[in-house]
Amino acid sequence: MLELADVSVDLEGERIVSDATLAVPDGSVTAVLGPSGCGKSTLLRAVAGIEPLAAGALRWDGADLAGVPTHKRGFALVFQDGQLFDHLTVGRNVGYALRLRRAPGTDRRVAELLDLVGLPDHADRMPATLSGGERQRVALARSLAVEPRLLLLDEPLSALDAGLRERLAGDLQRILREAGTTALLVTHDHEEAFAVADRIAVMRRGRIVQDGDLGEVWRAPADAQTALFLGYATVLDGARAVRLLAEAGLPAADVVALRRSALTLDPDGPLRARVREARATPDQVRLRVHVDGVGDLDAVASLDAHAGAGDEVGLHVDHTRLAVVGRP
Amino acid sequence: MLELADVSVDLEGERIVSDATLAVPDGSVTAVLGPSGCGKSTLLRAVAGIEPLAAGALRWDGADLAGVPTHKRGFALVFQDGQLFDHLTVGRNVGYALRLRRAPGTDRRVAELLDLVGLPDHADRMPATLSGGERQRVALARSLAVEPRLLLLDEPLSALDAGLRERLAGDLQRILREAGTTALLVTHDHEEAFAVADRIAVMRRGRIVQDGDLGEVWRAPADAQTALFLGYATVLDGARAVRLLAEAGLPAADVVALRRSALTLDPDGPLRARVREARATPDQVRLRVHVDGVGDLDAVASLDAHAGAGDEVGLHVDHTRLAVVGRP
Amino acid sequence: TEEEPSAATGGDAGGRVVLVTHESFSLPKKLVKEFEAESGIDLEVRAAGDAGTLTTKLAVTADNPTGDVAFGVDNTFASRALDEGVFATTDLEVPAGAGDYTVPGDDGARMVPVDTGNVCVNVDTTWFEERDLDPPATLEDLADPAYRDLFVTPSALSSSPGLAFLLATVAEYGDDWPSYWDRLLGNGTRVVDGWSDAYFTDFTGGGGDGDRPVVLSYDSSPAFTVPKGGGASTTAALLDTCFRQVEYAGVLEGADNPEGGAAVVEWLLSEDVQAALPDSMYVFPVREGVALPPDWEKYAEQPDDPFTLDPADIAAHRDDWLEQWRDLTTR
Amino acid sequence: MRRLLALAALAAVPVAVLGLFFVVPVSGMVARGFWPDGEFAPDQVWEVLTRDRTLRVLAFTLWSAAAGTVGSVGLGLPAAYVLHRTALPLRRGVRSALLVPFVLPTVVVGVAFRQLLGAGGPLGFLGLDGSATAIVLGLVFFNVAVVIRVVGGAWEQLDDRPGHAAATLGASPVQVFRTVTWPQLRPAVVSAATVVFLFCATAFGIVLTLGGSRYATVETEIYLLTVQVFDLPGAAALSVLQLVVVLALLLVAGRTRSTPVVRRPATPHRLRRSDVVPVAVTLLLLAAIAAPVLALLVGSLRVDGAWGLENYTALSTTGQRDALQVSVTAALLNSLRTAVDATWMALLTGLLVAVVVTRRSRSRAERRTRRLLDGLFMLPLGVSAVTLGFGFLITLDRPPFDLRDSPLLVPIAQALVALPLVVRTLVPVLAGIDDRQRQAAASLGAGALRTLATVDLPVLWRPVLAASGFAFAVSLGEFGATSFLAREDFPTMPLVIFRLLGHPGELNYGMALAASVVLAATTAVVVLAVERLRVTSVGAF
Ligand SMILES: Nc1ncnc2c1ncn2[C@@H]1O[C@H](COP(=O)(O)OP(=O)(O)OP(=O)(O)O)[C@@H](O)[C@H]1O
Ligand SMILES: Nc1ncnc2c1ncn2[C@@H]1O[C@H](COP(=O)(O)OP(=O)(O)OP(=O)(O)O)[C@@H](O)[C@H]1O
Ligand SMILES: Cc1ncc(C[n+]2csc(CCO)c2C)c(N)n1
Ligand SMILES: [Mg+2]
Ligand SMILES: [Mg+2]
Repeated sequence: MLELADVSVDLEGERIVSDATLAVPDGSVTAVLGPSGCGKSTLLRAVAGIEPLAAGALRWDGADLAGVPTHKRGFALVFQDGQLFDHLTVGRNVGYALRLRRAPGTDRRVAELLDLVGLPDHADRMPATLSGGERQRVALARSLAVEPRLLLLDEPLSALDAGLRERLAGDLQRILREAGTTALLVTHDHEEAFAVADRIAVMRRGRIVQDGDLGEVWRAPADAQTALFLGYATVLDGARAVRLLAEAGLPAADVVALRRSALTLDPDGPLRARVREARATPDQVRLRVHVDGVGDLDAVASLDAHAGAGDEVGLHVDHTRLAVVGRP
Repeated sequence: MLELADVSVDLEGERIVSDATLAVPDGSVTAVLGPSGCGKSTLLRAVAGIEPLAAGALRWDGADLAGVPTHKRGFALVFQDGQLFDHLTVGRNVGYALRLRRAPGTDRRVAELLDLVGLPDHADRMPATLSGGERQRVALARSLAVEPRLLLLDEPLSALDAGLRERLAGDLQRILREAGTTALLVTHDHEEAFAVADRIAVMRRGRIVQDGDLGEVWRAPADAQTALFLGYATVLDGARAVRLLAEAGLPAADVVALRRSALTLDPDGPLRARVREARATPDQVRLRVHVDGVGDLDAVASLDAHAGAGDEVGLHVDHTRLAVVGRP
Repeated sequence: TEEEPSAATGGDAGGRVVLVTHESFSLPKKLVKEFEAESGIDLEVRAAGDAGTLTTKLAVTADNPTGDVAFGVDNTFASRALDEGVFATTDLEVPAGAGDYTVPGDDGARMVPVDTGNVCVNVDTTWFEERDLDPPATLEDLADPAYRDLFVTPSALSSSPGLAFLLATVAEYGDDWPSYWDRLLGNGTRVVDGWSDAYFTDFTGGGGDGDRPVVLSYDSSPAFTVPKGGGASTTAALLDTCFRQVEYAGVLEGADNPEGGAAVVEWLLSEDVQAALPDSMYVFPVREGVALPPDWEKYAEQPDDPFTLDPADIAAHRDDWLEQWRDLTTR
Repeated sequence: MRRLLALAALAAVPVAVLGLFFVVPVSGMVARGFWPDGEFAPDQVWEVLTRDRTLRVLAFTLWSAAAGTVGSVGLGLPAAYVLHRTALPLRRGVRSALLVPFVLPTVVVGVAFRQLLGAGGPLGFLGLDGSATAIVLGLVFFNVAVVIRVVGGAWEQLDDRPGHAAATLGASPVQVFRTVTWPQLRPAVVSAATVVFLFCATAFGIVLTLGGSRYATVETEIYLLTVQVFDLPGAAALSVLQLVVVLALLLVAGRTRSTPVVRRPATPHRLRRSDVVPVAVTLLLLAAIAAPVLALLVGSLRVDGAWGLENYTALSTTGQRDALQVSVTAALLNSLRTAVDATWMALLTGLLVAVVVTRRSRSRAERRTRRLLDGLFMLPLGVSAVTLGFGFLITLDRPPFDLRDSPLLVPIAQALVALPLVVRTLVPVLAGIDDRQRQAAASLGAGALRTLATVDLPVLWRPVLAASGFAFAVSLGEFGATSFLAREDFPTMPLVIFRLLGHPGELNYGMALAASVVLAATTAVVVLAVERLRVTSVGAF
């Protein structure tokens, strides 16, 4: 188990990561989710032993990692931009760690891994001739070859298209689980987090503001900003929250976060609203509606609904798509 | 207007882009959408004049671009990995093109652009100290400064978190529209395409397999693979398609593509199915169901639905979330 | 590490002896072998740099010399060696005829003359014959407009023959030497860096494509310009323009093996070595009655009365002279 | 802490070598000047510095070195581009041929130059013989190869994508060069220019031969004061002056040198229309360098006014009237053997220095220490061979360092001279390796050595080969220190050539020319062979 205890990291004299405390249980896949520039990559680099800690401690199974150099930690890091070795073929990149330990059967293993990431014929290619997504996949395969005790992933799937991402996410989960590997993943993309992780930590401005099981965090974001970052479209508080919850027939709460799809057009819905704006997307119609006493909200309608600006409409509130914020 | 007429591009003797034909109307934002490694970046580089054409022609407003060097084309390219000038500060990177033409008011303009991409205090930073997403944003700002007649964007938003992406996409659309700039965007991510583009071209293995208005392509994918790539979960053909459409009360067609959310749990739905698997995600329950005569399909249910494996359920077919494939 | 003396076959010296000398030092291997066999001495030669470098080297290492005996300090540098206490006093006998060459005031007590040679102006006789001209003969002639643009000499600053020529003019003209040089330079004299430059590049008789038939060189040089088929040398030395150089040997103060060193000096003065000097080092023996090689007898004439200067004088004024000379030549 | 210890351990060997073979001897010699008779007498030293003449000498030194540097960089840059970025036919051969001037003994080059420029020579009409222009031309002739190698090596490794980015932003090729390529190239150019400046400022033979002794530089002045005049305080004063100037230069250079540039080698491109100017400059340069060498070649083939190979066949002898102790062929073997030793010494030390200097620093003090080390190893270039040579004699004279007679002294001295070139060739390349590559290797389980072997070395082996070619050539051609330290029975080629030129006799002269040609050809062939080596085992880990 990896533990971060009040970890702080400075770069060029500035505090980039502050007092991060986090536990990554064995066999779990934990995602650190945070906006661009919040310090995710820096945190990963500190765990890998590349950046020194300014304060706090890192522990693996209780043993302090201070003074353990990167290559002895047994943590493989997949860099955000791959960092392939440009002078080696794809195959030799993937087999790098295997050759370091003179493991037998390198070639077979490399072929397996390349298969896994969907690049079966690429073993003899040079990295400079790969596309962005292909590079990322090779980097992933290279790290998987290590069979590390902890896999550190910096946005490993963000350069991949949805189909590939979903497939790889599934494979990754399976592989990690089978090998009992623990993984720490950082990403700005909650889809990526959900696709792979079972635990989640939300990071903001160098601090970890919430962590827990995926669903737990999802259902009860610690604060309004977290909720917005997790993909909730609107956060209401005070009287507006009370009013909305009352209309939806739900118990009152101070702050409530709504996904865009929490409000759907429904002539029989309990909430009356006036449409301000409607925009069709390939999937659905996105509405901006005004509810008296609550204000402007997002809502959706099916593509065959005919709601135009100015119309009075009814809204259905899907209580599974809203979350009470700040309740522990 | 940019026209690609049977454009082919070779790299190291291999044909990477084959016979791509595409028109990018003035003032439009066209997205080339394709899986990782299909040749999108190569296509963009060819348009920019960095890679020579192996065959075909590129025309701007009817004039052939052959022999026009990159810097005279007036096309700005935002590279997939930013390609910032590491020896210049962020501010000087953004002001690069302005200084080249000795435009007055450079500083003010740079500040505006940095504001736009959400990095107002970063003008004096060196690129090496930026996070991945920050680099991408600086690259975007740098290209916008040129006010090019054509903006070429290589996955400009994929390193950004959802909030930022949506904001930037909106801003980008506004800026492009206001400046009357035409844009050609490549991405593997259909969300990114939808967020910014109004026209779309689907690319596969170096070929453009379909292009048209966003909604057009969406509603009528040219073939099964395109449909899958556009985010449709399942493609049915032959008897299975007929059966499903019949159940849904829709006119018959040879091939039909379904989004995951085309089938929703509804006790009164016309389609009877047996649940094979149910998995809760933060948003909804994802189901895998079996429909006699059709086979296994994806479906969704609200989080408060109680459907377990083995249950017999009814399904509602949302005809706005399915598309007939291959119909011109 | 000290080496065991090899079984001595004669004399009381033996052991290892290090001879410090300059890069022009050279003697037939056979002679060296014989000497080693006879004396039981293991002779090690360390040769580097020119005479000036050698002298400086000996001077800076006077308290901890790098060898036992030195050869090659010449009369232009002799005072420096003596002033710095480089050499030890020995009671070696100066060979017959060498008395003329000792350093005044030392008289062979520390520095024993070994060889002598002269730096003389040389002319390309063929060149003059072809033009039906009489070659110059004296220093004064070189400043004569009849010989305009014909003379090339190496620099006194960077070349030892160049310095010797300057000293010759000092010896001839005394304090008036600068005005002579004025005239010389006014007459189109070319000053180049080194002897090889002057002789091979600028001199018409040196084998290169030079354009100057008068060059500063040595009295022995004509022996090298005898055509392949034989016949007379194509060049000649002007014997009234010569400055005498003498090379000395001596046992170093603080030597590990002074006896061995003394034996080496004695050997350098021996008839065999003296006879080998012309062919090996292009210099004349100091010892009387030593036969010269046939070519030398024929073509390498020695001046009877070359210019000389007291080494102490040289040491005292060299700095001044060179500075003045430089001011004259670099105007 | 551990990192710092490891750093110190790595730096220990080169620092010890530099200390023992450079700092101690030079300070010993300088101390001699300050304490002439065992008593501190700085006034004598001061007096020299206030002389008019000293100022003039210093001014000429700086002027000629600056002119030589500007010339070398101006001509070297286009040639570096053409020879390292474009697919010019035969470019490898040309690259190694350009090293030839570097090994030619200055005396020989002087002779060749003067044959060209002299009154009777083909270029005599220019009236350059003995002029300052001739000196500057000579300096450029010798040093343009330094610029081509150091800058070309770095240019070869430059990523061309930032240039593409600039072009899409509207930058013309010239603007791309000015705003993108140049900043990336600048560290290498500054590196090269520093070395060239030091070479020029300490040039000895070439100033004397081509300047007809009319011009003096600090270096010739030190020689004069030490050997001719025996004015040790004066020489010490100038040595200190020289060191101060060099240090100032290094300080300035160090400031402009450090822009980290991430490298990604691009393949050479076919010649384009826009390459006309650089190609023309390169060809002109080639012609200019070939001319004196051809003059030598022609001279070596002339015997008694006719063509013949006698000068070459005579190389197995000891010359006319036994001018030499050993035959020229034996000397060639000596040279090669010494050069091999000097090369590995210089490479090993240079690699250590380059690695130490380019590792990522975590604090300002650490960074400053590394910079200091970087500059320190440039110093040997800025000190006169005379000072160093005599310094050896008076300081390395007692056990355990009684090294005055050691046969290792010559290769060590040569390695010391070559070291700055090696360091300057390697540092810009090593500094350009993205540190995250090393971090990636570490996170895959590679220790420090493995990282070095698998990340740095593969990028480095080309520059290492280039540097070894350099070191080899320097060693083959080194004259100053070697003439001082070489043992008489083991002379190297330049010594033998010098000696042949010191003896009258047409055959000796012809042999000197022939030996120079052989030396030049040997260098070109060896350097070409070295650069052709494919170190697959390293590159392919
Ligand atoms: N060397 C550095 N010196 C100073 N600040 C730095 C340095 N490197 C990174 N930063 C800053 O630290 C912050 C965190 O950077 P980091 O790379 O960890 O972000 P991130 O969360 O990974 O972002 P992204 O999702 O965009 O990759 C950023 O604001 C960045 O500008
Ligand atoms: N220099 C090259 N030589 C040979 N093949 C190359 C070269 N560069 C790229 N390729 C190949 O061309 C194909 C297209 O590459 P490109 O970079 O255009 O893909 P892409 O569509 O942008 O992918 P991604 O979304 O992953 O960035 C890839 O399969 C890649 O491996
Ligand atoms: C003007 C000038 N003269 C000679 C050389 C040749 N050279 C080859 S190696 C080396 C270092 C010291 O021996 C030098 C100086 C040069 N490059 N520049
Ligand atoms: Mg990051
Ligand atoms: Mg791409």
